[in-house]
Amino acid sequence: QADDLKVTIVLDWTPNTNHTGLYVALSKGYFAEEGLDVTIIQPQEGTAEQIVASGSAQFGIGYQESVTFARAEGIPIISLAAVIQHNTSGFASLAEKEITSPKDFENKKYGGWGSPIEEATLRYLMEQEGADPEKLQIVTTGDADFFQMSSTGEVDYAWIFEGWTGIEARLRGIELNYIELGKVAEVFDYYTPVIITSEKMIDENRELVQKFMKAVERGYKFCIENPEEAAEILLKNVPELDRELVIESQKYLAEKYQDDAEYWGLQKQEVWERYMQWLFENGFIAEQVDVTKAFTNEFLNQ
Amino acid sequence: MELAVDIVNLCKSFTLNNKELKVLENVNLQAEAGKFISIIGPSGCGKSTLFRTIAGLEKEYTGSVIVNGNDIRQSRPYIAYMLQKDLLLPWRNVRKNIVLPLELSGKLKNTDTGFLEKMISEFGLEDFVEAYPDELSGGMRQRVALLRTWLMEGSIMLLDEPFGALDALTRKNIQDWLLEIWEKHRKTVLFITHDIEEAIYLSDEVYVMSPRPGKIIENININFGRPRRRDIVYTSLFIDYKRWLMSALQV
Amino acid sequence: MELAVDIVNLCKSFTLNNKELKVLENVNLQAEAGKFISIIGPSGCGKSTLFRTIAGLEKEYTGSVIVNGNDIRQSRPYIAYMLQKDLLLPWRNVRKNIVLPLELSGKLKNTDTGFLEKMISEFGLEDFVEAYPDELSGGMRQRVALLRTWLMEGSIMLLDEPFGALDALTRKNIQDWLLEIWEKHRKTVLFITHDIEEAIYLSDEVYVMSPRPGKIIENININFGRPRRRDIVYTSLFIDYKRWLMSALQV
Amino acid sequence: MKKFINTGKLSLPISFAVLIIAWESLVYVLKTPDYLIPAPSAVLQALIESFPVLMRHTAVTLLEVILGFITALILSVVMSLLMVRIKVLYQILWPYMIISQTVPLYILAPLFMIWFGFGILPKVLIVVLVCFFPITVGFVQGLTSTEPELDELLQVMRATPSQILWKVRVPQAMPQFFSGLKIAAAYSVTGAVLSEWVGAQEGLGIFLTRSMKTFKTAALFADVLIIIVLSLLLFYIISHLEKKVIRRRSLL
Amino acid sequence: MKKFINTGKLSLPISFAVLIIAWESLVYVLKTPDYLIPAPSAVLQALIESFPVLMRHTAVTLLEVILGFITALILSVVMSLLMVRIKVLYQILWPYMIISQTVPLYILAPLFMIWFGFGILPKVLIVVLVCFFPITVGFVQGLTSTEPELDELLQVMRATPSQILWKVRVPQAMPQFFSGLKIAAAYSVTGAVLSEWVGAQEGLGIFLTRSMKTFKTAALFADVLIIIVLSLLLFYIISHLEKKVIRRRSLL
Ligand SMILES: Nc1ncnc2c1ncn2[C@@H]1O[C@H](COP(=O)(O)OP(=O)(O)OP(=O)(O)O)[C@@H](O)[C@H]1O
Ligand SMILES: Nc1ncnc2c1ncn2[C@@H]1O[C@H](COP(=O)(O)OP(=O)(O)OP(=O)(O)O)[C@@H](O)[C@H]1O
Ligand SMILES: [Mg+2]
Ligand SMILES: [Mg+2]
Repeated sequence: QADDLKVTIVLDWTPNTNHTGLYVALSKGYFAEEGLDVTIIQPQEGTAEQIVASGSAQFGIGYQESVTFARAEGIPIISLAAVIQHNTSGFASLAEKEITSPKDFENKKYGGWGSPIEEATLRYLMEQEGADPEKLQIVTTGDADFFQMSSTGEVDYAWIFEGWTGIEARLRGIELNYIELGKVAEVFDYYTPVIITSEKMIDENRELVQKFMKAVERGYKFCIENPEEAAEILLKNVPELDRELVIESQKYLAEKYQDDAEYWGLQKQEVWERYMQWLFENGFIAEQVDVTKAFTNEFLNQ
Repeated sequence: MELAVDIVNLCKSFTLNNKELKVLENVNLQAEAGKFISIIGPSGCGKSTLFRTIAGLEKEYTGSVIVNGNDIRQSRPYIAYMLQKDLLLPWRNVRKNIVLPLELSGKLKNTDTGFLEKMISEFGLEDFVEAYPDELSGGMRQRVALLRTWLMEGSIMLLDEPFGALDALTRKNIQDWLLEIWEKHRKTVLFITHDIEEAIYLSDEVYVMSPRPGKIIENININFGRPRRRDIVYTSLFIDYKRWLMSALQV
Repeated sequence: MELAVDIVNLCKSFTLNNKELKVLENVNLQAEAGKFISIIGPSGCGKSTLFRTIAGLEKEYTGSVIVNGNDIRQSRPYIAYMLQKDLLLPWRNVRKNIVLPLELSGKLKNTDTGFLEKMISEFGLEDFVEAYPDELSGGMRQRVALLRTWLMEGSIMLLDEPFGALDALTRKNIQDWLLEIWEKHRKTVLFITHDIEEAIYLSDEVYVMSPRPGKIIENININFGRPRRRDIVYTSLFIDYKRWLMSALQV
Repeated sequence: MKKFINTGKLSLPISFAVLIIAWESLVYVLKTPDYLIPAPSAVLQALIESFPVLMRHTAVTLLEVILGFITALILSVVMSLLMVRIKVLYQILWPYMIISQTVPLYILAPLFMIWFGFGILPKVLIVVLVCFFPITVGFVQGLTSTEPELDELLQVMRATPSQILWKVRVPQAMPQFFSGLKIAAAYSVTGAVLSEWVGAQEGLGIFLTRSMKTFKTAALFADVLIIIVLSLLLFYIISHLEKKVIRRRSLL
Repeated sequence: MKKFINTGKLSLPISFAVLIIAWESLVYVLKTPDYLIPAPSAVLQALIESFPVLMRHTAVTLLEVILGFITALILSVVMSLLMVRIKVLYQILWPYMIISQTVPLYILAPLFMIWFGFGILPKVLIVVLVCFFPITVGFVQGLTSTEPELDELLQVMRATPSQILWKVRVPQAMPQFFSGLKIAAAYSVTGAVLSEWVGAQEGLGIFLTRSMKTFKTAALFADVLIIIVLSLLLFYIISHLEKKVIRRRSLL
């Protein structure tokens, strides 16, 4: 135990069911078996990429989008695995608003965190459905939560994760209409979240990455097979979370982690390429990114 | 005759290091309206405390203090009080310090302050109206404080060593000024001084206080006519008064 | 003889409202070591400014000020200076205010402060060693400041109206105390007062200053022996001195 | 007089009780959903339920606060004294001290993590960063806005500049020093909570984000309640100290 | 004397230049990647490139700062005066004022948005919230820690309590009032930047998050640079005003 290698992984957000595999690997001793002493850190949102790139933490949780941005800025990070095979985020609205397709976005108020990507995404979706993107209305709501936002009546729909906010709505008995992003436009079926590390780690510590990913993979496989027990493990590690939400979310995600992929974590080049192109065409990145360097499946399916 | 200040059995103590310090003990003082009364007594005997009590600054005492017929416990008296420290407001220049009482009573605008210029130059402050207190000498500060006191409302003046920092000449001039305006307006003046001759020269009555706890141990009438002339100081009556007071003070 | 203070052609002005205010003009003063010298002059003539300059608090002047053979521009003189304001530290009690000079020179521990208790009770402050300045009367504050000055280092004492707030009796006692210790230690004393008799009684020499801008207009030697007795005030020589000085001051 | 003081002391509990009752009733009457504003009773329940967990987090945050506050105090006092003594130091350092306050913490958070790791150090440093500025501003202002008279008196006594500083300026600066301390006290706990952004495993800040992101509004309020109580405690400790240190009739 | 002042005034530019050069060289020598710490030259370049965009954002933030600061100033002054006059008000309000500072802003920000909409109002309110506390603490402390002598003098003159307040207490409170103002000035811009979290379309805070999310570190530093400059500007305006208002030999 004493000479276990110290490893730190920084999360992207509050610990949630996206991270259960990590906690399972920790609690079940999978990391220990690999000789790793892992600490899970919850940092400020949106800082994981920088921290991993700097080497302060060896691993982190990111998104395909942020990895692409990072690489466009020359930040040498690499995605090691897609935690969830398909994008489970989408646009939710209270049922009474009757927003069932991007067509209905016309003259409805979208509440977002103010990123230009949101606007481009929404316009793309509306155009694709033949709606008038000029009738898009956006209010910036920052970090406010979906339920509070909707209750003000100032916002009609917002971008949420089905496996979290969607589940919470179900638990509260709030009826939602939900438009799954990946389903309405293939280009948006990107990987979110992903596990990241730095190029330097792969170059200099390949073995460590291998060991780490092996344990992580076991963790997620366990989640897939035993969602309820996995949920308990997460709750034991993070007791602050809402019990019901975690259990229900875990059940929901059990099928989503691997989904239709050959094995858990697999990332396809076309998915990376597609979204990178879209970002490029919409002017979010100045140059095209070599996506083959942005991800690797090398450490999966061990 | 009407009493401007009527003090009966006034007792006053402070708490000092959790012990009681008796400062005034059964002080009785009756000041007729329009009189000029001096109070002399050893340092620390309670003279300033007496004035502070009359002015309503000390609330905890026994006995009664009646000013112009009203108990000061009931209503704060109208009194022009010059405290022992000059207490000029450091952020105000001389003129603004002087007119403060008018400003407070809202009469600054209605009062013709032309006469002020005259008084300021009588007090030798004509070059200093725009100066700030920290640019004045000790005696000049005292003169400013006296002028300010003169502008306070009230038919009673309490002056706590108003000339302590003045040289002989200035002092004489201001004594004469004081007598002159006093004779014109006939306010009641209570006057603390350490200068026995000054007390005799100015007053109708002199009270002598004992060392702490302060009691009135002597009270003499000064029988010189008004307006007074400087040369009374050479009369044998004056010298008798002086001897008498000095012996009362055990000098 | 050795000069303790040697002032030659001292001129000093202030800027007041952007105008030059001449305060000292060609002041010459030679104080022999061990002498007791009084300075009298009208209020505002520059006496305190003169002391401040000697003590090194005013830097901008012309002429020269030599203290114990050293130009004060070169080295800050060792001087025991009692300023006109008492300037007690309000957060320190009486004892701590008094011993401040010892504390600063690091001698508090080595000095036997037993004698202090005696002096404190001679000054009538025995019940107030633990009291804070705001619990003292005006005269008591002055006595505390004088005691503190006595503990300052230096063979020269500058006393700026040290007895201004004291009654006749206390004043006499403290004058006598001052003469006694002065005769024992033979420090050079420069003494500002408004009391002409006090100046004559205490001094070897009296300087008279003119109104602002202050010049030395008179300088007389007082030819009474030492130790002095109170009754010299009744001598005709004393009265002559007094007349002389009063006429110099135009009183 | 006595009576007045009593009603004075009571006015806070009374106003507080009124507030709580009004809040509870409003939530009942308006049927405000829990996730918008939980009723005080719900908060209390959450507090009781999560008490052991909350206490664990509180211990962590409190440690950060105490270490940070004390470090800031020492640092501020030393820096203030140095800056007042050495003018050039003041001229050089002052702008950087202001700058240190103007850089948003969420920019600093990742940098701190990279520089100082994930231990308690970066958190304590953030508390220091938050607290030292008000203390220093207050103290420096206090040390430099005194009347020159007492300075002069000590000069006459041939006091060294540092004696003048210690014997005259410092005592006179106490009211302003304490107003800086009070501001710092009010900020310190929030500072520690924020600091947990720089990557933490435990602490009230972690509990806070977690409750927020799992929509447990009542638990979130319970957490905020603890933050408030800690802050008030610190604030009143400082106020109490102030009364001990400054011998002066209080005007309030 | 003259010479000393000159080197004093120069010490800051010199230290600043040294810092910048050292930073630039270090980045060169250590080959620190841009995304960790960009070189000053890179920041300058980003500043120039994004200048028009940055200026648009700056205008928005500046408006929030100015409105918020002025509102806070007025509010603080009024509240302080009221609390000093009416003791019960002090006893009731003071704890809530402290509480208002201890609730983390990122809890309040979303609530503010829900309560006050998405316009400039919630942002200005956050700036107010950040600024009013230091001003009030300083002012109240200043108003209540004066020597009673001058109060008594005015009592003798039969001044009303509010005259005593205005003619004696307020002038005496100026040094402490200004130390509060300075602290508030240092915080105000950061406060506005934070406030833009509650959902804004424009502002330095928005630019900041966008640069951060897209890892444009040089642009992010350029943004921070503007924040610093604005804060310093405000701080020095206050310091300058202070010198005008307080007639006193400065000891620094
Ligand atoms: N606030 C206070 N607390 C405690 N003791 C006090 C207070 N104010 C005054 N005293 C004490 O009361 C006594 C009388 O003081 P007071 O100022 O009335 O003397 P005084 O006669 O005016 O003396 P002086 O001629 O020296 O001015 C003194 O012993 C003083 O120490
Ligand atoms: N800092 C200053 N700025 C401007 N003028 C000043 C300053 N200090 C003193 N003065 C002026 O210098 C003159 C002399 O003042 P000083 O205090 O020396 O008088 P003094 O002889 O001690 O008078 P007193 O007997 O009244 O104490 C006064 O007119 C005063 O206004
Ligand atoms: Mg007195
Ligand atoms: Mg003088």
